[in-house]
Amino acid sequence: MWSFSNIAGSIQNWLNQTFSPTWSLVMQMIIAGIAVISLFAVLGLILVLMERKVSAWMQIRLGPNRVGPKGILQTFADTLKLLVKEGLTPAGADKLLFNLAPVLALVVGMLLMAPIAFAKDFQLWNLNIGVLYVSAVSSIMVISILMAGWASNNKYSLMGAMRSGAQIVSYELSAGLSILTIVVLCGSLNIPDIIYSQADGWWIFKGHIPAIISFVIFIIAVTAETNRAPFDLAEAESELTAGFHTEYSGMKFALFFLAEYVNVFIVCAIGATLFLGGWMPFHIGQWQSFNHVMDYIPSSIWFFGKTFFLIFLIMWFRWTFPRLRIDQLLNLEWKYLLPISMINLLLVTVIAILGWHF
Amino acid sequence: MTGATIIFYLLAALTIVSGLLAVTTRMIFRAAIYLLFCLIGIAGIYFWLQYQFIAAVQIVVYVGGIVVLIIFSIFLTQQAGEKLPKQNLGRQLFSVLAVFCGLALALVQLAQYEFVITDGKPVEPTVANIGKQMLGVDNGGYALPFEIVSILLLAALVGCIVIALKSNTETA
Amino acid sequence: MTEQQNKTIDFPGKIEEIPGGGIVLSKLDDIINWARSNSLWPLTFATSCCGIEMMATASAKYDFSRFGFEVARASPRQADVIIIAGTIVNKMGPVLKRLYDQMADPKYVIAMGACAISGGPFFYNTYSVVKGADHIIPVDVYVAGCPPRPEALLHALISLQQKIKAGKTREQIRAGKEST
Amino acid sequence: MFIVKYIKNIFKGVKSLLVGMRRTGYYFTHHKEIITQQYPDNKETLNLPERFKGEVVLIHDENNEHACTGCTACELACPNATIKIVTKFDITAEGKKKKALDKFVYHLELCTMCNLCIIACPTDAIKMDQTFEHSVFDRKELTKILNKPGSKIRDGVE
Repeated sequence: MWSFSNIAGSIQNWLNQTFSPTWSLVMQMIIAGIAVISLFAVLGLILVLMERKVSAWMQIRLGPNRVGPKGILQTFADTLKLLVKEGLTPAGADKLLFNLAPVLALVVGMLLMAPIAFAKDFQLWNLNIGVLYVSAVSSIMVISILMAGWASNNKYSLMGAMRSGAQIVSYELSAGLSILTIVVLCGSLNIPDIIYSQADGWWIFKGHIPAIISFVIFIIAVTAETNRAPFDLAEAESELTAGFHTEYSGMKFALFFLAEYVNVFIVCAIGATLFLGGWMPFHIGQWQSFNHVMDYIPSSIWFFGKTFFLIFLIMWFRWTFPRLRIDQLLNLEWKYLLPISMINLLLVTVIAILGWHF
Repeated sequence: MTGATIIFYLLAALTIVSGLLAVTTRMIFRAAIYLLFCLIGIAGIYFWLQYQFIAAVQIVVYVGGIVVLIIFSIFLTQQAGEKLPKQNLGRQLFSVLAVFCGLALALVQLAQYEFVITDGKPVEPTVANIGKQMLGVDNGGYALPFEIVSILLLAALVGCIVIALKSNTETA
Repeated sequence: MTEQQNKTIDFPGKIEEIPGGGIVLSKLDDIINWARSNSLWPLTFATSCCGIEMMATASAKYDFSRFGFEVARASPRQADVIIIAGTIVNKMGPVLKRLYDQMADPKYVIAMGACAISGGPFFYNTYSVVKGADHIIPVDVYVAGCPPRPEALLHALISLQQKIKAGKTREQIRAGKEST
Repeated sequence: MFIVKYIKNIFKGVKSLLVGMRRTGYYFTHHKEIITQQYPDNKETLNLPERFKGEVVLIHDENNEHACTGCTACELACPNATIKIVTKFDITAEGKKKKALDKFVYHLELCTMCNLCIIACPTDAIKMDQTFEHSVFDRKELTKILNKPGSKIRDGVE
């Protein structure tokens, strides 16, 4: 049957036969790089259009419908415009860091793509510690924001960056704890292991109520970690003009924009992997015939379907809830999410030790 | 020269160059950023060695925690945007000398040490193994040092709280 | 509906038929102008009552996001068009100039309402109002009214789109008007 | 009870969030609720309120005649000098000199559509029109001369 892993395998075989090991490694790196970059571009185009349409429909508007058929060329026009727009560097800015920050944001996004399983047995890098890797590398993201805020030499940027730093550092805790609940349940940090452990049902169904609680906490925490409304204090227009990217224009701004959407995609992919079984089709325990029917849908469609469902959920939050104040934000994390997720982790550990999960 | 060697030298160059820049730059925020790249380079070397867990911990602790802490403290400092004053020649010479002494010491140690090829097969650095080693009480377990380190951290936490507590007499 | 939408597909260039399909040929300048005209991000700059009408244009009933004007930016660095919606007093003049200078090229200006065009109700008997925003920054499109309807602002934005697509400067357009 | 209040808080918060999400979810799935009017396409069916005022026009009949005597009542009534009446002297059939309208200059860029000129006009020569598409690339184009070329005053209007 047609699948991503077969294609990847045959390409690798062909490269290994044709070239020396070093050259075949280089070729594989180049292919992977091009694939990731094109995925970035496609994701940026699709997610921005999706956001605009979702926001429009939720606000009983029409949304972009005039640029191209049904507005599908809208983001293409935006991208092209941002490409040819002037990229300013303010005179008082720290030029090196100012120009490095958006690139760093994008590179972090690219690094995060590595351990994600896009389809059955299809990964760029099968890491032993996949989930830990993602939560580790995503913490570099905050540095690029702090860098952008500092280097802009603008008080709004600096304040936005500090807010964003406080927010990301604190919400990383509860995101990590809710990831840990699933790690405790399946006993591995490896992403394929986690997915295969869900072959007879996804963790959100198998793990009773604690899994659902940790799913909710995970979604809230990653919404805050990606700086999206209702947690977009880092770029609160009413107070901080545009937060840490106030001084960015043209393509540098577009890179930040893109990095935000790619980050949303990545955290949703991780959420789908942990709680909704990644590329694993919808299986119910021992119902062999039902499971067999579900297997006919390709694994990549399952993965992207779940991921886009979670992305839609995060967009739904954004266009429904008003922005929090900074003290409310920290209250929510330290007084509600963190204690709840700690108790939840204890509960899950008890469940895992006693073997109550299915 | 294989691809792996090239990657090693690239990572090493990143680490050394950014480390040097971190101590020579006169802008304090840039120094923190160079330090960040230095730590990322070290994490990259861990990845290259297949010690993935340690690499991830390196990133979580140093990049996600310590560098962010340093940056925050720089943000809260007055006049952090200005260039630091130039150090006088004596200090510069002394620090260069100190660096060379340290380097020489390390090199001498490395040269004198006799590396023995062991027969035992390497321990798989999986997370499960690390966890068992770390919290094991049998032969080769590190439960006691682990607990002692955590007592140190607890003491530090208690100390923080004591410092942060306002005494009633002062406020009244 | 479909016919109308077909009309609005105005991607520049012509389709060259080749065996097995067709390819679109176009000038790069035309495509860039097309992209610029379809992605005019306004700056949220509202100094008085016209601002309310500008917000109404952004809201559900009139919805300028249909044309791609949607992403209202609070930072001048990221905006393409500044809609001067309201009175420009003498104290606001330098601020407006600075905002305009901070915008990244290409940048466009729409003067909305009587105050922004000429000082409007404050043209006489006021010492504190700038008699027209074009004394400070060059204006591309003037839309009269006090305040103009949201539809009038949409008309101004569509006029601006046509101007960008034509690829002409303010001077060229003015010269063309006078010669005809 | 602290714990009870804490848990109550959580449930109340989650419930209120779900109420909000239900509303937006309803709108997201019910596209017939969309109230957007597609402006350039609905020009013919555009329903403007009766009170909407777009610009001042001088009423001309089919003989290219208007009712303006050039009395400058509107010019005096205007609070911000939007109207400038330029008059000339016509020679009537009896050989008498008579004041008549030469140019009805109207500065649309200054006009605030306050309707005072319409009220002031003794002969109902001007009215408010409902056009609103006044966008121009040049400010000079907003200064209009309202009387059409060759028009003259209607007989019997004093």
